[in-house]
Amino acid sequence: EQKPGGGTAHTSASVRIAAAADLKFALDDVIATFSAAHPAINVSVSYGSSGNFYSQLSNKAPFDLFFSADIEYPRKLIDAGHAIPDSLFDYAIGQIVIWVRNDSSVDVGSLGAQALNHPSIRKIAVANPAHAPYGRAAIAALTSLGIHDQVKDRFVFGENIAQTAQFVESGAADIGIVALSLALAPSMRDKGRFWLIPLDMYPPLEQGGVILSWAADRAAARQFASYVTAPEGRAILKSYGFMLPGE
Amino acid sequence: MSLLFCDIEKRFRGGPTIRAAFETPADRFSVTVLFGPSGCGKTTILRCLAGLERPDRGVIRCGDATWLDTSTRAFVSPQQRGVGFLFQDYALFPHLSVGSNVAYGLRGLSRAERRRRVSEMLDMMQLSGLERRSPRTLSGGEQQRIALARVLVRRPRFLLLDEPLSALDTVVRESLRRELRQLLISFGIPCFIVTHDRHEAMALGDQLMVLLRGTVHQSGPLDAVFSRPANTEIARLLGIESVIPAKVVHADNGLATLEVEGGKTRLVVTSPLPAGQSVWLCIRGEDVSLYTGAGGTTSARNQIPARVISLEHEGPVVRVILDGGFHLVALVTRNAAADLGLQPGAMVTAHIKAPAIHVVPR
Amino acid sequence: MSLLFCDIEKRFRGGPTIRAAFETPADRFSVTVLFGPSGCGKTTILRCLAGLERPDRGVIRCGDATWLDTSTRAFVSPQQRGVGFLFQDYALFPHLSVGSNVAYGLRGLSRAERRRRVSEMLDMMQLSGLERRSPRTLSGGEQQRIALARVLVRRPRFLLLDEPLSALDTVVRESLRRELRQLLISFGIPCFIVTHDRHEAMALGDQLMVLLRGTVHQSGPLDAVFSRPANTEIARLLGIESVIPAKVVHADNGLATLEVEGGKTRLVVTSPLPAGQSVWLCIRGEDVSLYTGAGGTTSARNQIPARVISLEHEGPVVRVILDGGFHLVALVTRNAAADLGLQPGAMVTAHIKAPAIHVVPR
Amino acid sequence: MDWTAIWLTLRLAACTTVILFFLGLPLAYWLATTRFRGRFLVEAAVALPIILPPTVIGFYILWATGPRSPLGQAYQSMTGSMLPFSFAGILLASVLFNIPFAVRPFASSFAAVNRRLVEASWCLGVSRFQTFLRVVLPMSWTGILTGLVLTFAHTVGEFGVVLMVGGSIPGVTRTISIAIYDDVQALNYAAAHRTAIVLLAFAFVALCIPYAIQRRALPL
Amino acid sequence: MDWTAIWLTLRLAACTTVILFFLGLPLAYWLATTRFRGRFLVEAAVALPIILPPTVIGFYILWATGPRSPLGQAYQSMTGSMLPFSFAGILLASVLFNIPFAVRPFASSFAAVNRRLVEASWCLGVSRFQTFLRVVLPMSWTGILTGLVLTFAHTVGEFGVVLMVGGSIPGVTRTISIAIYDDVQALNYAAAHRTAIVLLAFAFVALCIPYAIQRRALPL
Ligand SMILES: Nc1ncnc2c1ncn2[C@@H]1O[C@H](COP(=O)(O)OP(=O)(O)OP(=O)(O)O)[C@@H](O)[C@H]1O
Ligand SMILES: Nc1ncnc2c1ncn2[C@@H]1O[C@H](COP(=O)(O)OP(=O)(O)OP(=O)(O)O)[C@@H](O)[C@H]1O
Ligand SMILES: [Mg+2]
Ligand SMILES: [Mg+2]
Repeated sequence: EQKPGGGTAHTSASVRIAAAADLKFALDDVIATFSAAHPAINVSVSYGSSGNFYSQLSNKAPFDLFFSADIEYPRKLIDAGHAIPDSLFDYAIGQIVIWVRNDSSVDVGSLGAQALNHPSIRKIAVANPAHAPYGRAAIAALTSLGIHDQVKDRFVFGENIAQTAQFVESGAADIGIVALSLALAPSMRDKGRFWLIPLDMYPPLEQGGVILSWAADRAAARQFASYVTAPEGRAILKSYGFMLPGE
Repeated sequence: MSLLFCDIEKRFRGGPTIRAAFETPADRFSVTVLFGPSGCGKTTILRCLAGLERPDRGVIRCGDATWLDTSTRAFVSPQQRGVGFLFQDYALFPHLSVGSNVAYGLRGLSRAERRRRVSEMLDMMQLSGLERRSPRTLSGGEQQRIALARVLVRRPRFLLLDEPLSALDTVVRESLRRELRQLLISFGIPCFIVTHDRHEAMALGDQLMVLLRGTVHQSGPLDAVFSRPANTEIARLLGIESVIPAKVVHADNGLATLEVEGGKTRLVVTSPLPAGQSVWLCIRGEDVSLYTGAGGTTSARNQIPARVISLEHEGPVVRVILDGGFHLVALVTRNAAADLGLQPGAMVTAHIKAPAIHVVPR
Repeated sequence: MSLLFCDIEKRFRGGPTIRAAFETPADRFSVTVLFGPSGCGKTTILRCLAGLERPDRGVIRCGDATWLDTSTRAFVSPQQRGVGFLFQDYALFPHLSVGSNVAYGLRGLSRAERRRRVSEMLDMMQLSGLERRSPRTLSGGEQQRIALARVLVRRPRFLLLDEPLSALDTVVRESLRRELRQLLISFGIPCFIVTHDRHEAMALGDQLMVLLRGTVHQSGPLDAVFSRPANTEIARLLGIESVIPAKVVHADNGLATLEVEGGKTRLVVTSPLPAGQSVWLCIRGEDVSLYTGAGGTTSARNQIPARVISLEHEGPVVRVILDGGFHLVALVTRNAAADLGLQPGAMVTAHIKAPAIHVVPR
Repeated sequence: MDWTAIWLTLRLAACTTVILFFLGLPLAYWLATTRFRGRFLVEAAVALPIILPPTVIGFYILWATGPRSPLGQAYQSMTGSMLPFSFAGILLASVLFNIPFAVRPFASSFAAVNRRLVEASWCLGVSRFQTFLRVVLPMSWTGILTGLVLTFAHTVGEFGVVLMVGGSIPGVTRTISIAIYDDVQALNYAAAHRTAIVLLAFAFVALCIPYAIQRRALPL
Repeated sequence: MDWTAIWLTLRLAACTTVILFFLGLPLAYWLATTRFRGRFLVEAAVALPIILPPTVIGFYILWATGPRSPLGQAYQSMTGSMLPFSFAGILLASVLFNIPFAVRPFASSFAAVNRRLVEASWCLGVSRFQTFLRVVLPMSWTGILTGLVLTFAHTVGEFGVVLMVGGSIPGVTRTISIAIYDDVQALNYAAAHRTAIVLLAFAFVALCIPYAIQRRALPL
């Protein structure tokens, strides 16, 4: 096994995490409680796009644990031999909502999906379905709701779910389909209203993680991964708007 | 009579202050030469007249029009002044043909009329046939004439020439000097010419303005300034070769007898100065005639026996350095030097006519 | 005797081809003047000698050392040639003081020794006291001497001077001309000087090389070249004023009698040419003496009655244009002109000594 | 090859270049000729887009042109449409972002024109504007060409700003650089490589033009 | 304020600037003096990073230095560590990406040095290298300063390449621009604004320095 990594000193109790951007608030909270419980283990985290992390991990980026927004990426990493095959775990299921700003005249709460068809709507922000799992989910939901073809000309695509949220939040787009976890985030919570798209409208957004094959301290990594999937972690994730696998 | 009146002051930060006050006729031919050493402000004055530089203080009036008045903030742009400016490097437009260069400033005329005027002007300047050439491919003398044609075709009220010959090599320069004066006469408009070459000044000018360190030190008709420089500095600048300290020992009705300092030599000059006055004597090399053997009768009042110290060949003339109790320089032609058998150590008699000695009180 | 041998050819794309072949002593004082009109290749030859330009073909040898041989691809860098080059604009380093400029090329010496040499050199050039000044603040003449000091302090084997005086204004130029020659003599090393001013060539040189369109057309001792130009073009370049077409009508033991074309005037010259030969006659203005009234006995064989057409003042001399059946130019001093009462229309006799007329077959 | 994206990118680059030709020339001429002592402030402002991260610029442009900003509202009341997520929006962003790449070569080639020629023209009675057209422009065409090529090529390669303002709408705001990015994100590396190679070749050839024409290195 | 990111960024910018000072000077001098006919190809290559999207460059640098590339393997066998995701890695990327911002101002100021002065120095027996140090360098310091300031400031503002190669590891590769980006991604706009304002002010002040010193308009 090669020993990759840059200038960071490897202590026996250190876990470096690459995490999907939508986990930002939830995972910060999980780490805080984890660190309080395990002061010997030093956890650091970088957030970013899962696609970027995939390219970087294919080049042995120095992370021990990868929390992807889409379980497909960890699977591919295992296939390519970059991750420990039996370490794959799913930790949450993302949910999507239709979100409008507070100053919007669209009553999204009562209109539901039909809000997208409201005459005042000119631009609908959606994550890019070509590579963002939330985008794919949004398209699938609109298709099964039967309004995809009526609204698709008004789509604008965010590079990821965070940029999609930024499009609506800034008012540049009138309405958007974003992750529930972002709609509940501190900076979005008070600025807008949303309608939760029923889970059966789109295939589940399985978010999975994996331990990388070059992880220096697999025990610590496993310890953190199991903390996230254990009841403490699940409770926190749930409070940030994630469904949990098996619920 | 229409006049060009100019009284300006231009300051450069960290540089000298340049002042000029003069008046010249604005409606008939005359060539005023601005003469002075490098950096004395000649170009700056020309640029102020053209409107390319704004004086810090002053007035320029041309006939009835006020071109500049800093007190009323009046300023007429270069475009409106109708002045022709010939730059030192000619400033021909390299991307245009000779014909287009000459036609460049002709606007508001029909095409045919414009073409007629251009070819007329090129004929006049003996430049026909060059219309389609690029200025880059032409000799310095041709370029100069094209630049002049480009300016003259607009029939300017004034012509300003900044060292018109200095970009040429000496051979061409000397032959064009004569041509240029003829050309200017044929156009008959008032001209200002900048030069630091006194031969050029003599060859081209009628009026002379001598500039030193940003100030006009002397001006007047060319002959007057050359034969009566206001002080030794101007005298030296204008090419007076010998500047000799002396004292008036006897004054008599416009004729003064002087004693050269440190020597026993006495000279007679035409000067009204009183006895006891200390002066500089300015004697030009070309005003000193040399004789060998017994001197016959001559009109020259001063006949000074002298020894030849050295000879310096300078083109057609020989500069003879003499010791006659003081340092004296004579200019003679080469064959005169040969005829006289001049050699270092030879004895000669230097003849200097009294009116040829210029006296500057000190 | 150590020689500098040079036989080179340099082609510029789209420009002329420059050729030079000559040989000069490399171990004692002599000044070779490269003379020619602008663009004839003077600077290029100097740069080839210094190693700044690589000829396309040729050989340069200095004593035993081969500096360049294109056939063996030998090339000695400018650094190794030990040649001093004085650039036209002096190329002083603006970011260094005068002292540092002069010391710039002195390497491998102790500090004290370096300082000693620099101050010795500055003394010699009368530049002491300027050590700490910036070159920008100095006059052109001072800059020239600093550049010369910077070169001479390294005791070069050769000195190459590219128009050493042309960056100066005329007043300074004329006075420095004399000084420069004295300075070069005092250093006693062989020099090449480029100039296009024939007065400068005369004042500075021993040997003259005349260049035209990239080729050395004539070379030899200064006097010889000036008094015997190889063809009319060189004659005109060197300042011969009258070039007259004529035909030999009678030849007699080195003396030839010629008839000027289109006129009845006959002239006697020293020339071995046979009767019937067409020639150009070259007569320099300074070799024509003018007399009024009855001519006494004189050594001049040619006495031509002529009418004054015009007078042109050129500094200390007057250029007199004469019609004597052909166009003739005489140069006389100003007071000679006054004494003779020269006026357009006046009749004079022009005396020309036979050996002073140069004959070029055509 | 994503021909829609290529066509859109070329259109965007062409429009940006044309606009910066007309906006950049006067600004550059002012910079090259003014004696205003605060000129260096304007020069620094012009150069800012070289330094700031494109995403930061894009982020602020999005805010400044959104429907809640005065500019966005003014545009909307005039045209009835919105700036962000439209071709006009990315064009605006692209023009702002490319200012230095046009203006700096323009200005330095103007500054290299012999001032004597300009003054000669004035003295021949030709107005300042006509002098600019008849003397300055023809004499600085290589510099102008450099500026235009840099602008065009840089727009083709631009990514961050357009990503922030554009919303990746195929045929409207999804340029070639964004297409590459999307392909990389979708792990579609083969397509990304293909497009990137084309982009690289294009950029290289485009850059060769001004450098090959200009004999001396740029102003150098 | 994220002081770790600021400190890292300053360190990265300083190292990049120092390296490009030593690498850029000879390259620029070669460009300014060579008579090589294919010089324009090198010039175009030097200018490429201006044009290519940073993420594309970053993507290729990542692959070229990754553990599966020969370069990456060589580096790893020599140093025992990996280039990507390390300070050395983003430094390499940043140096490559900044080449034009250093080399172009350097080269244009070298070319502006009067060749006569260089030749005068040669004729005084001073070697080419010594001439460069004693004449060319001191006479082109404003151009060199411009290049260094541009490089430093541009590194501070750089985003795409470092993100791709560095992976946003706090204290190692998370520079200030990436911090802004992360803040924006986290919808933490207030923090992003604060940092962006500081960055803007810094960039503006930095750019003012060379422009204020250099009187004439600058070449790019
Ligand atoms: N734009 C300027 N800024 C600062 N100083 C200037 C400027 N133009 C001219 N000067 C200074 O003003 C003085 C006069 O300059 P000017 O060009 O008028 O001299 P000149 O008599 O024409 O000299 P030359 O014979 O060398 O052409 C010089 O000392 C020069 O350095
Ligand atoms: N680097 C060059 N490239 C092309 N042509 C050149 C180059 N250097 C000189 N020439 C050409 O070679 C010819 C001779 O140039 P050179 O500088 O030697 O002339 P010169 O006799 O010194 O003239 P001047 O008296 O004007 O200095 C000129 O026609 C010039 O245009
Ligand atoms: Mg001047
Ligand atoms: Mg020359």
